[in-house]
Amino acid sequence: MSQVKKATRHVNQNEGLIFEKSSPGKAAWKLPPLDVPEVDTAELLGEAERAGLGHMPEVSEIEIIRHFTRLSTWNYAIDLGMYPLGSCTMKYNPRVNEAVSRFEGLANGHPYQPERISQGALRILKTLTDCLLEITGMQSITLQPAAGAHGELTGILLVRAYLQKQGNPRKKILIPDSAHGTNPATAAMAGYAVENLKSNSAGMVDVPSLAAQMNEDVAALMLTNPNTLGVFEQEIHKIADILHGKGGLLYMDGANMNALVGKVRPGDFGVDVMHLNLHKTFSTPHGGGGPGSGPVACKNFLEPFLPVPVIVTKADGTLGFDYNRKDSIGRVRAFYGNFGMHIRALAYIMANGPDGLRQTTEDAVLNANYVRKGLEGVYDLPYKTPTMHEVVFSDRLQAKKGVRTGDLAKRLIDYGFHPYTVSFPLIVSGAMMIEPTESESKEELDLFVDAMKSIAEECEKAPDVVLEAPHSTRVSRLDEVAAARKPVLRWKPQV
Amino acid sequence: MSQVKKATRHVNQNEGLIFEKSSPGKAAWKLPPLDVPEVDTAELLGEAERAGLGHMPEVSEIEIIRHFTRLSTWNYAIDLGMYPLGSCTMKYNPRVNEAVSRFEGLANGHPYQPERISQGALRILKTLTDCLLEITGMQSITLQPAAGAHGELTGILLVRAYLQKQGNPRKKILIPDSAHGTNPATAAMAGYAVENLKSNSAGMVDVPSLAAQMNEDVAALMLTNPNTLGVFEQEIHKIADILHGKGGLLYMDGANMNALVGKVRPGDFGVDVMHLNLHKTFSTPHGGGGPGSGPVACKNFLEPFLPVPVIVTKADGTLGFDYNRKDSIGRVRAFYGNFGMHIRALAYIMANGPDGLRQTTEDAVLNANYVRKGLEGVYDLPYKTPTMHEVVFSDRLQAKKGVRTGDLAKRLIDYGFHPYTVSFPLIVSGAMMIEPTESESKEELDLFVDAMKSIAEECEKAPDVVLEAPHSTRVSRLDEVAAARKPVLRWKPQV
Amino acid sequence: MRYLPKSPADREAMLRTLGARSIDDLFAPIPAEYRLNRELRLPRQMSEPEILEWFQRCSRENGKGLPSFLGAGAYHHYRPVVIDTIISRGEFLTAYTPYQAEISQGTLQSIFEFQTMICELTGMEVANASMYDGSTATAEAAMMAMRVSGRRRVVIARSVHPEYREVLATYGQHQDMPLTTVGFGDDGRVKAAELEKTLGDDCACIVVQSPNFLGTIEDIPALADLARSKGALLVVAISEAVSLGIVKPPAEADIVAMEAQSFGVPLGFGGPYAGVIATREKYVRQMPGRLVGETRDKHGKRGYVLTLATREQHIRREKATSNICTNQALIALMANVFMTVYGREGLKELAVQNLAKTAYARQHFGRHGRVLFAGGPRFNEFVLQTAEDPYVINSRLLEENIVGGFPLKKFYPELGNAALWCCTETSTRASMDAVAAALARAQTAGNRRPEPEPEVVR
Amino acid sequence: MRYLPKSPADREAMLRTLGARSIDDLFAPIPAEYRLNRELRLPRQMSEPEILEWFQRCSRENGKGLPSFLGAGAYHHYRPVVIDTIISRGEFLTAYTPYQAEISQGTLQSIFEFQTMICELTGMEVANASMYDGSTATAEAAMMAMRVSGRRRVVIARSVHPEYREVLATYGQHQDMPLTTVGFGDDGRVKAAELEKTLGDDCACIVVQSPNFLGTIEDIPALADLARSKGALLVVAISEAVSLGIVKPPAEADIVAMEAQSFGVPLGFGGPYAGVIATREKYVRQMPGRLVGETRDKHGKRGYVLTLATREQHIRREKATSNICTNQALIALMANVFMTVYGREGLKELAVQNLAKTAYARQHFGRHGRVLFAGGPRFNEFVLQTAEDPYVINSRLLEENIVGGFPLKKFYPELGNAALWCCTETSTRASMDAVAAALARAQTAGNRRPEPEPEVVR
Ligand SMILES: Cc1ncc(COP(=O)(O)O)c(C=O)c1O
Ligand SMILES: Cc1ncc(COP(=O)(O)O)c(C=O)c1O
Repeated sequence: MSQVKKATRHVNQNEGLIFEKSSPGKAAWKLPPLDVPEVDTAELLGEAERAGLGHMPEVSEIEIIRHFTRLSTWNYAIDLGMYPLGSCTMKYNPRVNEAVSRFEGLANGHPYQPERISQGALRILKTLTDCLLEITGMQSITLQPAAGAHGELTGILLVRAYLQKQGNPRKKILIPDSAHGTNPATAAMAGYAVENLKSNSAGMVDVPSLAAQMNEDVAALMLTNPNTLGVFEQEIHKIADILHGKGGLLYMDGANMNALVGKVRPGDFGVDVMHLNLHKTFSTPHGGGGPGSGPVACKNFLEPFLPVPVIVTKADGTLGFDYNRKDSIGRVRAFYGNFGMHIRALAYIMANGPDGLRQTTEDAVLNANYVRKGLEGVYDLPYKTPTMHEVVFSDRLQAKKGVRTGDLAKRLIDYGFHPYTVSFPLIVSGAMMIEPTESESKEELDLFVDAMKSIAEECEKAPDVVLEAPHSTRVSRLDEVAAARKPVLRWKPQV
Repeated sequence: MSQVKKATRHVNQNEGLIFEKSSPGKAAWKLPPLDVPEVDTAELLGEAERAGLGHMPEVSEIEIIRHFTRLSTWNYAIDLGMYPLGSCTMKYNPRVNEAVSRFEGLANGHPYQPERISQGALRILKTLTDCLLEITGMQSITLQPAAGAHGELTGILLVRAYLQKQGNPRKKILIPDSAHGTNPATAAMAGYAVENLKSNSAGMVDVPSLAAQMNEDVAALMLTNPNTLGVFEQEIHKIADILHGKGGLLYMDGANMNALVGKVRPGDFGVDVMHLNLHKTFSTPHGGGGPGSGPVACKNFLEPFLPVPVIVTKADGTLGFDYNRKDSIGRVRAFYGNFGMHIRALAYIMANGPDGLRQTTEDAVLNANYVRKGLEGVYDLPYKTPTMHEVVFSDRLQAKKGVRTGDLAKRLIDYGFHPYTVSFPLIVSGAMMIEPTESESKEELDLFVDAMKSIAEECEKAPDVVLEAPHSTRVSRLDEVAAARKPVLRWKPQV
Repeated sequence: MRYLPKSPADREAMLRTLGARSIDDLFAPIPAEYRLNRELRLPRQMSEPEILEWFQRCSRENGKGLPSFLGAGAYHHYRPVVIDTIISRGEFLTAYTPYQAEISQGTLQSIFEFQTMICELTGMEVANASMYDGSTATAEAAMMAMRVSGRRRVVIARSVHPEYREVLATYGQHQDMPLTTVGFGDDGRVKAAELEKTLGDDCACIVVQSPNFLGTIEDIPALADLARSKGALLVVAISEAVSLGIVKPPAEADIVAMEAQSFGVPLGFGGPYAGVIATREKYVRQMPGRLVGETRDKHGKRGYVLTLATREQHIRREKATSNICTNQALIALMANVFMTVYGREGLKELAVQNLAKTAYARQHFGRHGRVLFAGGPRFNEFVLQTAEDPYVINSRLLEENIVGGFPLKKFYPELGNAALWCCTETSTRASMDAVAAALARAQTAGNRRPEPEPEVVR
Repeated sequence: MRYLPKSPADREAMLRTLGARSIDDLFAPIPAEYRLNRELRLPRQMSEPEILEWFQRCSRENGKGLPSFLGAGAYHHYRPVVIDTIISRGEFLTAYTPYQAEISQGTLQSIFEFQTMICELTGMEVANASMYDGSTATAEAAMMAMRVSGRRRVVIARSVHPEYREVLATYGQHQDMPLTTVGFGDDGRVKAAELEKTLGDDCACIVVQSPNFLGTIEDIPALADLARSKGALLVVAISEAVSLGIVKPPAEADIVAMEAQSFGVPLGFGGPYAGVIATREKYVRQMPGRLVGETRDKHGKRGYVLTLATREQHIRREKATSNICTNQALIALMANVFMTVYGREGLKELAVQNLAKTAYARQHFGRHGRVLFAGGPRFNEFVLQTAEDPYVINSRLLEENIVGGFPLKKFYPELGNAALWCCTETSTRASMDAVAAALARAQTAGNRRPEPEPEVVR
C-alpha cells in the first residue's frame, strides 16, 4: 500500500467490555452526605422495592476514562478526515457551538419553568425560526421535530390535516424512486399509500409520468431537491404546477438544502411544506447517529395545523408559548424539540452570516463538481446531468472484475478515508454516492481522488486486495450475516 | 506478536506541518467590529512598525481541529494506558480538577487585581498550604516555585540564606550518586559545589561515608526519600543527626512523596526543608512536559527567608499578601506560582480526603511490590532492599544477548505500554525503573508483567525482534544522533 | 469564512479545472427566475466572542442556576464531569451512524454496553439505542404492540405523562388506532376495575407509566396479569430512569418505553433527550430503531455491527417498523457513561437519596397542604394540594429565587390547587425549608385550612 | 476512593501473592517511631458536586468577569474556543515529556511548529519550548549571556518588569553576577547615555524589555549596536506577546526572553504561563530548556525528537545549562494553537485593534490627567498621572464594577499618582467611557489641575 498517502498504521489499545472490568467494591461515584434524615426504603416502597441491580458494572473513574478513550480511538470522525457520505452532509462541527450550548442557564433550563425566566431560551427559538424562514423563503415553522424523518412525519400530517379540513385527506403520496427510505416509511405512518414515481434519463422527476399519475387521490409529492443524485429538479415549476393544479401539495425533503442556502429558496419555487436537517445543513454534530433536529417550514395556509405549542410575542413584548390552537395536528414530541441543537444551529448561522452561508453553499457545490471531474471516466457516471452538492457514480466498470461498491468502500478505509454512501440511491445499481461538503480542502479532495483512482487500478491489477479490504483496521470485515442470524444483543456473564 | 494482548494496529491519519497547509486568504479568526476610531499605525509606531509576519500560517478552523486531533492520535497518554515511568508518577488526572480550574473567576483573575476581589484565589492558596503542611509535617511553605527543580533551587537558597545569616553560607552540597540530575544542577545554580555521596550495597546512603564526608563546609544534604531506587532511607534519623550535628541542613527531594503521604511525614523524621511535585504526588496533568508546581515546605527557622509574597490573614480576617520581609531570598518567579496547578492539587486532596490519600499511598506501594514480585528472576534485581513505590531492575541478563534497557523499552511499545524510565538511576547500569502508581488495576499490572516476561523470552529466542522494535508504530526508531549532529530546529520554506 | 478551508487561489484553481468561468456557472441548473439575487437578510457574520456574549445573555435570562422543584418528565440530577469529557471527544461527537463497522467499533461497542445495561435495569431481554425521547418511544411502543398483537385498540392510563399521551394521539390518529383512557384512583394508581372493564380482545396493549405522572409507582405485576388475561401486551413507560435504582423493574412488561434523560442528560429546556425501547427477545423483529449485535471478523476476533436492519426504513421503506433514521446516539452515550459511573451500588444509593429528600419535603410541605395519593408508593415526586393557587405560590417563591412545583391545573383541573413537587439528590434541605416556610405563609393567606395529611411519612 | 481501580478482593489477592499479611507489612522499612498512627487532619473526602460548589464559591469571590484595565505583565486577550478543545484531549493533557519519540510524535511535531512560529515572530533563529515564565526566562537568558560572553556583569533597564528584575536578582545572587540598573528618560525609553556610560568590557549583556513595563517600545536596533560595540549581548524581554503582531521584532537582539501568556493563556491569577527563550543558531548549545529537532526513522520517514540533550541536567548534572526539567509544555501548546488560529493576518489585525483601543483610552483618559512618556511609541499600555491617588480612583471604579489601572507607586514612587492602564481588543468603548467619566469626577475632586496632555493622539 505504498501509494497510500493519507494514512498509516499505529499501535492501538485493546479494550474489553466494561462488564469484564467490573468487580465488587470498585466505584467511580460518591454522593454528598445526606442533609435530611435517612429513610427506610422497605417501609416507603414495600412490594415495589428492588432487590439488586444485577450485573451493572462496578469500576473506578480512571477505568471509565480509559475505557471510553480507548473505544473512541477505534472510530473514524470528521475531526480526523473527510467523510464523503452522500446525503449525510458530514461537515465541520464548530466548537463554539458546543461551548454556548453548555452555558448554565441554557443547559439547566427546565422545560416547564415559568416563561418569565425562560426569555433567553425563547429568544433563541424565535431568532432561529426567523433565520430559517428567511433562508427557506417559507412563512411559518415548527422546531419540534427531533430529526429529518420526524419532520417528514410532521409535514405530511400538516398536509393531511389541511386536506382533511378541505373535506378529503386523499389516499396516496407520490415518491420518486430515488427518494430516501424515510419518505415512504413516513407516508405509511401518516396513513397514506405510497406510489412510486420513476425518474427520467436525466435523473429527474419524469414530468409526463407525474402528470399522468397525478390525480385527486394524491395528497402530495415528496420531493428531494436537489435529489439524491445531487441533481436539481430543473422543471420544479412544472412539477409544482401539476400538483397544485390537481389540489395536491408539494413537500420538499430539505436534507440537501446545503446545496441551496443563499442561492435559491424553496418557498420561491412552489414548495408548500418542507423539513430541514439542522444536523446536516446547519452543522450540529452527528454524534454517532444523533441527535438531530428536523424543523418543518410551511406556507401560511398550513400554519393553523402546526404542532403545539407555537412561539408567540405577547402584548408586553415578552415571548411565550401558545397552546390554544384548535386545528393543530397535536404534539409530535414532548416539550419543544431538541433545543440543544437549535442553539448550535443558530450559533452556526451567526458565525456565517449571509455571506458565509452563501460561500458555504458555493464551496459545497464546487467540491462535489471537483470530485466528479476527478473521477469521471475512472468510475461510471450513470447520470451526466449537472452536479450540485453530491455526485453518484456506479461500480459498473469495477463490477466486471467482481468488485462491487461495498468492496471499493471498504478499500477506501485503508486509504485513510471514510467510505462514501454505499448502494444508495436505489435507482443506481452499485451506487457510490459522494458528498464532500464545503469542509474539505483542495488538498483533502486531491487525496481522495488519488485514492479512488488508485483503487480503480487495484481492481484491474489486484482485485483481491480490494475484495479482502480493509487490511489496516483493528478488526477485518465483520460477519454481518451471522450477527443477524443468531442475534447477540447484550452481554451475558459466562456461566 | 500473537502474544500481544493489550494492543493491536489500526489505521491512523498522516498529517504534515501546519505550514504546509497554509495558503494566503485562509483564516480561522474573526474579530468583532472595532467600536472605536481606527488608527494610523504608521503614525503611532513610526520606525517601530512591523512590516509583515513572514511565514506564519494561514489556515481555517477545521484544518486546525484536524491538525491537532491527528497529531494527538500519535501520542501515548495516561488516558490510554499504564505509564510506568519511574520517578515520574504518572497517575490518573481527575477531570473535575480541569473543570474547577476553568471557573471564570479563577481562570480570568488578574494577579494584580485588588485583594478585596481576590479572596477566592487567596482562600485556595491558603487552604492548599494548610493541607500540604499537615501532609508533610512541616511548618511553613511557599507555593511560588513552578516545578520540582524550581523548588529545589528555592529550598537550597533558603538553606544558603539561613547559613549566611549564621555567618557562613558554606561551600558544598552532598548529593547521593542515585540522585536525580536536577539536584546537582540546582546546587550549582545556588553557587554550591557538589560532592557525591556513594550508596551502600542496600542502595541507601552509606552512613559511615556520610559521617566521614560531613563537615563545616557542607551546607546540606539533598536526599530523595524514598530514593530513586524506591528504597526508604531506613537510617534517616542517623542521617539527620549527622548533618545537624555539624550544623548542616537536611533537604528532601519530595518527588517520591507519593510513597509516604498519610503514612509518615518528613517533618517528623528530621527534614528541614523539602519540595513537593504537585504534578506527581497530587495528580496535576503532565501535559506533555509541564506545567508542574514545586511548593517548598520548611521548618520555622527557615520561614523568614521564604520568597515574597507570603499569604497572611489580616486583622479584619481577610487574606492578603505580605511583601515586606527583609530576610526573604526574593522572588523566584513573577506573581504567585502556577496557580492553576494549585487549584487542581487542592481539588485532588479534597476528592481523596485523609482516608483516600492514605489508601492511594498504600495502593502505589502495593502495585510496585506486585510488579517486583512478578518480574523477579526474569530481570536482574540489583538491590534486594524492600521496595516502596517503584522498583529498579537492570538489563544484565538480557545484555548477554546484546539487548539493552533501551531496546527492551522500545519493545514494550509494541505490547501497548509506555516504556519504564530508561538508564536511571545512574548507579544501576542498564537501569529499568518501574513506577506503576496507584492508578493501575490488577488487570493492567498483570498485562504488564506478561509483556515484560514475553519480551525476556524474545531476548532468548529472537533478540532481533527486540533490537528492531518498535514495529507497531507509525514511525520506527528515529535517528537521534543525526538530529543532534546537524540540528534542524525549525521549518523553513522550500526554496 | 473561518470554517471554510479554501483560499481564493484554491477556488480559482478548482474552477479552472472545471472549466467554469465563475461559481455561478455551477448554479446554472437552477432556473434563473428562482435564483436569489440578493444576500439573505440575516444577522451579519459574527465573531466568536460576540456569539459567546449573545448566548451568555440568553443564559442569564433563563433562570440561570435557580433551585427548582420541577420534575414532571424532566429531572435535575447531578451530571458527573467525565460525561462531557468523554462525549466531547471528536471521535464520538463528530462520527456518523456506525454503518462502517471496521472504523466504528468505539460507537458500536459502547451501544452494545448501553443495550446490556438497559436490559439489566429494566428486566427486559433486548433494548435499542435510541428513540427521539420518552414520548415518541411510548408512541412507537404502542404501534409495535399493534404489530405484535395484530390488534388495534390502545388503552392508556390517564396518569401517563400528558404530553406522552398527546404524542401517542398524534402518531395514532391515522393508524386506525382507537384510544381508550383510564383514570386513576385515590392511591394515584390506574383504576384496575375500570381498566378490566374496558379491556377486550380488540386491545393491542395497555400503556401505563411507572412511576406515573403523579409520582405513584404502578402495580406492574398485577397489570401484566390483567393484560395477559386479555391477550394484550403491557407497555410500561418510564420517565424518571433514576427510579430504577430502587424501584422494582417492570420485568413483567412486554415493552418498556423509557426516557433516559435522568441518566446524566442536561435538562436543556426539554431536549435533546434519549428514548429507549426494551422488550422481549421474541418481539425483537418488530422493534423500531437501531440494534447492535456481537459478531466476529474473519480472523475470529470479536466485534460489533448494526444488525436486524431489515426492520428499518433504508431497507424496508414503507414496510419498515418505523421511519426513524437519525436517533439520539450521543445522548445515549451520556446515559451510558452515567450508568457506568454510578453502576451497581451507586444507582441504588442515588435513588435512596432521592427517596429521602422527597420524604423530607413531603413531610414538611405536607404540613401546609394536603398530599394527594398518599396511599401508593412513590419515588421522587408527590402531589400537594394547597389553599392558594400554586401559580400564586410559585410567583412568590420566584421572588425568593426558588422555582416551585409544577401546577397540575393545566392537565388535571379536577385536582384544583394541586402541584407536582419533585426532589432529587440535588435538592438541599435549606431550599426545602425555604419552600416549607413560604407554603406556611401561603396557607395562612389561603381562604380555607386543608385537612392535615392523614399519615405522616418518616 | 473513586480514582482507585481496585476492589478489596484485588488488594487481598495481591497481598497474598506477595505473601504479606497486611498492607502495613510493606511499610515496615519505615522506622516505627516515625510512622503516622492517625489519619491526616484534612477536609473529609468530598463528592464531585461538593468540590465544584466549593470552587464555584471561590470563583464568585474572585472578581468574576469584571472589565479590567490591568496589564503590567499579564494580559486579558480573547481565547479562541478551539484552544481548550485541543489541549483537553487526553493524548496531549495526560502525556509525559516526549522522550519516547515513536509514541510522542504529536507532542513533538507541535513543539517543532511552536519553535518555528516563535522564530518567525521574534526574528530569532532558534527557540525552545518552554521556560517557567517570562521572569525566569529573562533570568536564564542573562545567565546564558554570561556563559556565551564569558563575562559576568548584567546591565538591566529599570523599565524591565520589576518582578522580572527581582527574579533576576534572586537567580544571580550566588552566580557572582554584578547587576547594574539603568533608568528611563521622559520618552519612557532606557537612558542611552547612562547606559553607554555604565557599559564596560565586563558586561555580559544588556537586558531591556520591549514594550517595556511603562508601555514604551524600546529602540532595539540602537541598543543592539551599543551592546555590540562593547562586546556585550542584548537580551530583550517581551511580556506582551501580542505586540509582535504590529511591533517590529527584536531581530537585532542576541537573546529574546518571552512570556507567551498573551497567546491564549488564561490570566489564571498569575499562572501557569509559558516562558520562551529564542536566540541565534550559534548560541544554541548554551540554551536552557528542551529543543525538538527534525530527523528520519530507519525507513527515511520524517519525524521529530528531543535533541541537544547534552545541555540538560539529566545528562550534564551540575554542568547543565539549567536545572529545568518539567517545563510549561501544555501552556506552550495553548500558545501554539492561538498563533495558528490568528496566523499571519490575524495577529496583525489583533494587534491593530489593541492599538486603536489604547489610543482611544489614552485620548479620553488623558483629558483628566497627564499621560507620561507620551514621546515614545507604545502598544497597549500607557501611564496616566492623576491628581488623585490611583488607589482611591480604583476603589471608586470598583464600586462601578470596573477594575482600574495598575498603580505605579509601589515600584516607581517617583512617578507619584501614576497608574499603568492597559487596553486590549476585549476593552469595550462603554467601559472606557465609564472610566473617563470616573476620572473626570476624580479630577474635580483632586486638589490640583494637572497640565493638559501636550500632544493629542488620534
Ligand atoms: C434525503 C434524506 N431524507 C431524509 C433523511 C432522514 O433524516 P434524519 O436521518 O434526520 O431522520 C435523510 C438522512 O439521511 C436523507 O439523506
Ligand atoms: C527524583 C526527582 N527529583 C526532581 C525532579 C525534578 O522535578 P521537576 O521535573 O518537577 O522539575 C524529578 C522529576 O522527574 C525527580 O524524579
